[in-house]
Amino acid sequence: MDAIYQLIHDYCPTMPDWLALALAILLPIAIVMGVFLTVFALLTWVERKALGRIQNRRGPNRVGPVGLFQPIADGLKLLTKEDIVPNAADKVVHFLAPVLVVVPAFMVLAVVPVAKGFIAVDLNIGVLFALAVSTASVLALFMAGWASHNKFSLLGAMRGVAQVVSYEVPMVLAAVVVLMASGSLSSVSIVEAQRGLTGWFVCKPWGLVGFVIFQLCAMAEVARTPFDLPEAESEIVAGYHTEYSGFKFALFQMGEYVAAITMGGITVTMFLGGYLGPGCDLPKFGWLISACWFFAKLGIIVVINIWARGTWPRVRVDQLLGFAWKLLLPLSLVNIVAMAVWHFAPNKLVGWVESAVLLAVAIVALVKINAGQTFEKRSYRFTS
Amino acid sequence: MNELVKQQWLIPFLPLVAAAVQSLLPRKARKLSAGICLTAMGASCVLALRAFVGTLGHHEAERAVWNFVWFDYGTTRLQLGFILDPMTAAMALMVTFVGFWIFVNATGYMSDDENFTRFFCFLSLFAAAMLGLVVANNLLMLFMCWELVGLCSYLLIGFWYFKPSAATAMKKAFITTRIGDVGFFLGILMLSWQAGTLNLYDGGNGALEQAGKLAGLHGWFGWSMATTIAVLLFIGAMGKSAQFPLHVWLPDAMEGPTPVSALIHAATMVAAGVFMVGRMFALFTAGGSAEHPTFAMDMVLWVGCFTALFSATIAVGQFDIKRALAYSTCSQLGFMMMALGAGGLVPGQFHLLTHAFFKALLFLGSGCVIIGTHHEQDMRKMGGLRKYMPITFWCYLIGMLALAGVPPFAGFFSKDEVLLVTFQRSKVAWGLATFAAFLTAFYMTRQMFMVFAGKWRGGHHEPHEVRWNMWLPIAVLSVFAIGLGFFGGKYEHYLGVHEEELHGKSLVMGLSVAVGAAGILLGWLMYGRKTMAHAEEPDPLEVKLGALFTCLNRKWYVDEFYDATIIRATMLLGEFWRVFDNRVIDGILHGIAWTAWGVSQVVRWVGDEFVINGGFDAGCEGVRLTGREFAKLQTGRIQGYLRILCLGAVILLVIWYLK
Amino acid sequence: MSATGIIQTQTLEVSLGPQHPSTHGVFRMDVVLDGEYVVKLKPVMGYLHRNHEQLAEKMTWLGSMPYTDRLDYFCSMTNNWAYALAVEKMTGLKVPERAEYIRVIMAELTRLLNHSCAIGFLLSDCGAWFTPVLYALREREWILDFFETVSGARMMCNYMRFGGVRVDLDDASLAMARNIVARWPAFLDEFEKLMTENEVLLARTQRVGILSRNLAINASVSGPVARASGVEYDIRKVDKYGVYDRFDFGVPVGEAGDTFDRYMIRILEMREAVKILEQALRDIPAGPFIAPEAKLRNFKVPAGDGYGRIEAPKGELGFYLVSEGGAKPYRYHVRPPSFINLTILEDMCLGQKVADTVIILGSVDIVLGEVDR
Amino acid sequence: MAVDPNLKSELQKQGIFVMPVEFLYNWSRKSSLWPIQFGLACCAIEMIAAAAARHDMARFGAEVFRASPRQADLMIVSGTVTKKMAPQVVRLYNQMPEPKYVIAMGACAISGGPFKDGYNVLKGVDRYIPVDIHIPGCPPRPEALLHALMTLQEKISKQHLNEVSWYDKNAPSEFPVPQYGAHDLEPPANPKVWEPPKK
Amino acid sequence: MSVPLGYYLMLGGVLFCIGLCGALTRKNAIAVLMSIEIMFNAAILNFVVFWYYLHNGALTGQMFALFAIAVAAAESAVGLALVISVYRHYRSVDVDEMKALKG
Amino acid sequence: MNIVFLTLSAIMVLGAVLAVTLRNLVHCLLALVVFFLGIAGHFFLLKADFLGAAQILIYIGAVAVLILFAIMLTRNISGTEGGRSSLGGAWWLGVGLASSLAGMMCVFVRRSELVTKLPYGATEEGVVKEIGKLLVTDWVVPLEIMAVLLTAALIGAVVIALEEEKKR
Repeated sequence: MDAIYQLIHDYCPTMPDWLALALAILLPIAIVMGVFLTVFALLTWVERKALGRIQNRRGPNRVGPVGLFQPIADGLKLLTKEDIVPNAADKVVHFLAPVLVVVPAFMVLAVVPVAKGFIAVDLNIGVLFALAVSTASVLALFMAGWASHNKFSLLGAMRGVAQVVSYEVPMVLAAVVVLMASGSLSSVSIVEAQRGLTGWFVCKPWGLVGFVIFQLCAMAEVARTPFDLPEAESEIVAGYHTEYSGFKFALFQMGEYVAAITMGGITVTMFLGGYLGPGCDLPKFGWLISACWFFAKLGIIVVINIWARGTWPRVRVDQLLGFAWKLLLPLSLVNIVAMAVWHFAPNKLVGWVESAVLLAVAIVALVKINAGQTFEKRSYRFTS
Repeated sequence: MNELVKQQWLIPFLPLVAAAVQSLLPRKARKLSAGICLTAMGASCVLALRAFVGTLGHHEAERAVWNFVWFDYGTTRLQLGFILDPMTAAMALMVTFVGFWIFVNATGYMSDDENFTRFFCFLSLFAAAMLGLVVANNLLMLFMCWELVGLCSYLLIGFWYFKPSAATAMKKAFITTRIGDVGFFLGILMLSWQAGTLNLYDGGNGALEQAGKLAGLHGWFGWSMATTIAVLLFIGAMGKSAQFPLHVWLPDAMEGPTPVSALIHAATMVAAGVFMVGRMFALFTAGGSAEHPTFAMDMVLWVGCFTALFSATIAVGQFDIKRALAYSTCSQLGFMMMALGAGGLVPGQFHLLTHAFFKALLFLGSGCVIIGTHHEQDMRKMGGLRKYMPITFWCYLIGMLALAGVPPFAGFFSKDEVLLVTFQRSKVAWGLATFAAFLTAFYMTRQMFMVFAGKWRGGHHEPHEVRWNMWLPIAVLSVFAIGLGFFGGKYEHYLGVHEEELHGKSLVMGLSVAVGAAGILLGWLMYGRKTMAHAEEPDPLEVKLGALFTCLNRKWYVDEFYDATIIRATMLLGEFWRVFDNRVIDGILHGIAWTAWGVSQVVRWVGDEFVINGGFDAGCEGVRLTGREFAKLQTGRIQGYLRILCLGAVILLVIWYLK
Repeated sequence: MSATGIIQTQTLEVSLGPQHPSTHGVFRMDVVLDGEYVVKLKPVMGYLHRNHEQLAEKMTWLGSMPYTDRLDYFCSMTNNWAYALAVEKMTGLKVPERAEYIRVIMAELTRLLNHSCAIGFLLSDCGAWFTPVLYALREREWILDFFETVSGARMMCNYMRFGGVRVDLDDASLAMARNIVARWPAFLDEFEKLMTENEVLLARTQRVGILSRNLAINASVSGPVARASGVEYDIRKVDKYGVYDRFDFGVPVGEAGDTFDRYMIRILEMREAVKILEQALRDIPAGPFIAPEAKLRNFKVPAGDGYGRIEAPKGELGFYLVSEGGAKPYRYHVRPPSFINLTILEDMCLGQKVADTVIILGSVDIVLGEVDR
Repeated sequence: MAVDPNLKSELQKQGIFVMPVEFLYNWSRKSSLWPIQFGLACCAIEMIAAAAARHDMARFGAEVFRASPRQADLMIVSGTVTKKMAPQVVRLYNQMPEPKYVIAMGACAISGGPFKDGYNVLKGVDRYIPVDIHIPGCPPRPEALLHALMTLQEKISKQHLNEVSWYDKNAPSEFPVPQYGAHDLEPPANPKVWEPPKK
Repeated sequence: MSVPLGYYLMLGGVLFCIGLCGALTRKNAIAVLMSIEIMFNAAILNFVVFWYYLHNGALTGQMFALFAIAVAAAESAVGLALVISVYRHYRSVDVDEMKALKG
Repeated sequence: MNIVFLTLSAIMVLGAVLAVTLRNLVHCLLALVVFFLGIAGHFFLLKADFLGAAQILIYIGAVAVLILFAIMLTRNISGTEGGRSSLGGAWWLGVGLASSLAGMMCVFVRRSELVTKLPYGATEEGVVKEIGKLLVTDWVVPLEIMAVLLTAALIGAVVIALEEEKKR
């Protein structure tokens, strides 16, 4: 922020101070938002294309080159659609809910370091802020479901609330590991703590486990398949946004996708070294290269999301919650212990082995405990 | 050593954690529960051993303390602290070691109890409390642990609370020790008041380090302040260590499971009193000298002496195997107190240690016997167990010989020292104690013969040897019951107390050996030559002593005496107040009412009915209405109360504002 | 008392359908939910009641044949066959051997088609975002191409005739069929890799919607649903109609009777169907494809009644016909497997979660055209 | 506001383009036709087939089948509409937000098809709701559906902002939902969208 | 920031009293609980305010606020559990109806 | 005076007032959330970032959701209080008392010498780290007690809520 302020000051000394300050504050936000909105639009296209690939189809290809303008068409269409508010609905809440879905998703963006030296606000509680704000989406979700006065919406909202609240816990615990390793809550410091050839936290046993937990929780938090119960089509029509049409629905979609992206951004920041990568420290184009690295990593996360969506059925609600409480939560607690073991180990190798063994044992044990009651091998007889 | 003291807290902490974990375990987790407790206790034992080793190298009476502020409010700060000195180290080691083996034994003894985990929870808590008491460098912490010990004993004695006798016993133990605790608490308060601190040692500012100063102040009854406090503290010790007249709870405490008895009687609770007196020894002796001991010392001496003899006589007449042992414990505690009262800190503490080992051995042995004979406790219905339970027999024999003071077992050395130091102080006390020692040898011999000799009198169920987890502890403990006595000389050195050369050593030693031998001989003569043939046969001693034996068997009627005096008096007082309340107070009220009624009758009859009556009616109506209105406040509705609260706040603020 | 047994809550009445993504058409379930648990379920049918039986009674015998196509619109071939079988029984027409072989080929191809789509939809109900359906439909297109080549229509083939089939199979179409059969196992392997090895699917389907053997028998459930519950009942084996006694194939039978078993039974039945098809395509004899005495015009059926049944992909499909000797049936009744199988829906769903009812319904594999007729 | 062609060309000469707005509007609607996930009978299977690998409606941006009518633009009435189902169909149509389109797929949806004689079969869904495209066939092939879709796109791209019904205050926003009367559905048809053929 | 301390204190007081008002007047137990949350928050705000104005350097005020937040969370959990439990008894969450001491 | 302060405070007071006056409980809850957000905003203003985030996380993420579930579990889904008044009998008394208390408080604040007090130089950096350190050093005992309290509250809440089931 200071740098931009300085820049404005240098290039345009006549500009009044308050304007320069406002610009210095607003400019990064505008850029980040613009970038991520583009990414959002791209993501919907990528998702439809990728799903098409997975399903042996071609996907949209009539609108613009290889269907690239599809998101624009969708957006424009939704914008011009009639906005229906059901008679029984709670008008105010019904109106506020989609707005509240989008706002936290964008607020999280503020603390994602997109490139070297480029972050909207470098809060010293960055990660905590991100986690805190993303919880707020629960309420929006519930408001949407409740205000619609539709039973499917309500079911979806209740599911969503239970799901987000449950997954919040292992998610925060998984993030704790990173905070322990980097000794800071600031997202930039976390990225900077991951320098080095194997510096990315995902390259460490606890980091890998933390990454997986965090990624799963992030998917659940933003209700992506296989955790998309709040909007489970085959069960409760469209879940909490059943009664939303037009641009409000678009806002829901946007909130969901932007949340997915920002969650991916947080994941990248915390575990995948953020914008770090070869060449990110170059004096001139370092920021560009680092941005490329960041978005490349983000792309991987996003593709994983889509991939999961195309291939996995949805889990049931009790399995969903059981998974969080019975598997992820204990595992994330063990993971914290593993991190401590790593930290206090006399040398790197010992720490590696110890924490890896600890985690392996924990995973095997937990999977055994949980899977024992779920799967069984069946055999069938043939009569003739 | 200064580093070690900072880890002293771990010693009680581990069993405490174990207890906490136990409380969360499901009932079914028996193995896990036992495993956790044993691990915690074993770890504590290792820590205690380390502390002990740490104190070994030092030849002076060195102590390390570590005090810290618990919390402070205003100018007052409450401190807690830990101490590490030879006495603590030895005691902690004893408690953890003996406790560990008792735990092992308990896994066998309680193996078919459904509340296994609860039992181990309490047991761990008990051990933790006792260890906390041992390592405390602070009377406040000592008192907290002291009360916790009391609570645990309450819980454990009444572990089988569904038995009415156990329920009674648990209450009895709790209330009796509480009586002593009143004194103890008063002593603590006075100490805090006078010394300004409850820390025992604090680099010259501790309470014990101020004993000399306290001895110069005037207390109650013309005693010095130090003596007053010491006497009050000793009352607490009397309750906890079951000294006459507060000894009545101890034998009843046998209602608990046998490992609990072992723990209470050997390692923890009763030892607490003796240990506390030893710990506060500086306060007891302050202001006195060898020639003119303080009143506190005299009190300790004579209470101990009397208890030793008194309990020994009772023990002679008991048929319950555990009860006999319980009175034996009482008696031995008397010995310890006596030694302390005679100024012998080392003999008292040393006897405490050796006694812990062989008494734990005896109790666990009796537990084995009880299990082996299918929960039979009456010695008359035993007999001939030597054949059936050889391991238990041999261990028990060692314990018995140690208690009887037969050389070279541990009891001989410690008891000899006790007698020796008493001999220095008072020939009378020494004589009584020697007689008590004779009785000790006698009743133990009696017990041995009744239980192990002769043939099985218990009926159809043949007794059997117990499993390894029950006999292993007594085997281990018997090793110590043999060998520990040889460290007597070293122990004195270790404690760092240099006592002058005592005279009459050979006389006392010779006499005590002789007395022990005589006791055993008499026992053999009466019980060994011709063993009891069947359970209904009268006791040979009963034949000889007649009514006196009944008297002994009924414990000199102390309980009955208490029933007849104190309890009756309390009941009477209560009854009196009830009657007083009914008759006098109510009478006065009724009288007032009747008078008022009468007056009103007269007034109505005499006076102007309309004027007065009208006014009165209005007044009454007013009162009634007010009452009704106020009754509305008492609605049970929280919001109503909150409103009144708020109203009060507003009124207060207004008043303040106007002021 | 709540089904969850933990916190008592208000129940919620939800109407799933008639327009609902997972009701496979216009079917409605009035579900009473306690939280997520189903405490009451009432199936409401009739949204696709197209008066099939009534129309058939006004139609000539052969005139009803195209209508049978539209009963179970996945399996027009088997529907044709069952109807033809009933009429052949009444008239005593003898079907030539080649025609029987062609019928078996068509029926088993229909089985492949139906089962693959049924499983695909089942998994789509699990929330698998259409991917399995689209895989199934991709393969279905090949079979439909074959049907179209033979009969001229993709779905509503109207292919069977009393006493044989309408058009003969030429070598080119036989090669086409062989091609389909040859590639089917590979498709199945791919499908199983996507699905059977998917932990989420296992977790969703195992021990969900258990149908006991007794209830299955008592409710006269048939087809893969019954066999998944351990009922060894397959009309191909029991009646040995057509030329099924000449083929070597097994009938897979499950134990648990849950949704997973119903899924697996269909997979295994497809593998068996591939075996039958291989044998049939290998052994198909030359000869007439329709009985020479069969006539299409002025077709009359002697007075009396008859019941023809086959093992349709969904279960026992039967036609009960009563004739007065005229050109039209006096009574025309269909015993549709979907409808009968649907009767046990509530028993399977009670106490399950709402998400389960959806896949239980999917695993029963109904087609509303057949349910409502 | 009606902009007549003369005025438009006049404006264009002066550099003001009305066309692109309308073009964008139409373009966005036609390239993003989200059908409601709603199948009635046999034709529904062919509708799914049209979305499947070989035919792939997704190419036109129309594969986003929405389960909720609130989010759909296009209703494909795929199959026989019975009299029990007709109210639901109309209700669903009412629940869809404007602008909305209907494709009547298959003979049954157009006229009752082979089941026309049935007492329970509605003789054409266009009696109650305005149908944009009729596809004949029993059932129509997926290609026919794609053709219908493209025809609809053409139709959309020819619409003019000033003529479309949904900005017309007088145009009905909700169509009456038929109810079961004494003998049949009441009303038997919606006069606003259908008039009986003159005999 | 040039807001004097007094304004914050007044804000805290007013908020507290709004909460109090709710706690005094609402009939619904959940609403009462919500009002109590408002009172809690007003108090927590004051902790932070006093820390910011008076005790800068030491973090006692923040720590206290932190603990108060945690306690409030526990309080609301137990309180709502009680409300649910009470609701089962009375089929109502009206505080006026909860006046009998036994269930 | 600071505009941000005034705006935030106005929003908060509005939220609080709505939270205690609205009839529909769910609306109350939403107003309460606004109030919570305002408090968090004030925390940020007062440079207590960590507390602000914690406030959002705990109050909005947890407490509000908890209340939500309670509302859902205890009444009909719509959350309205039915036809009856949402206020208790002597509501005027409560309002009067509360407002007079508020008035008195303001009067006392005005009278005290704190009223014009301005802040010391604010520390911004490293507060989070400092809090973390303090939590595990000086404040470790309260922290532990808090942990025990939370556990106890959790178990207690579960037990209370499950109580009914046991009786059956």
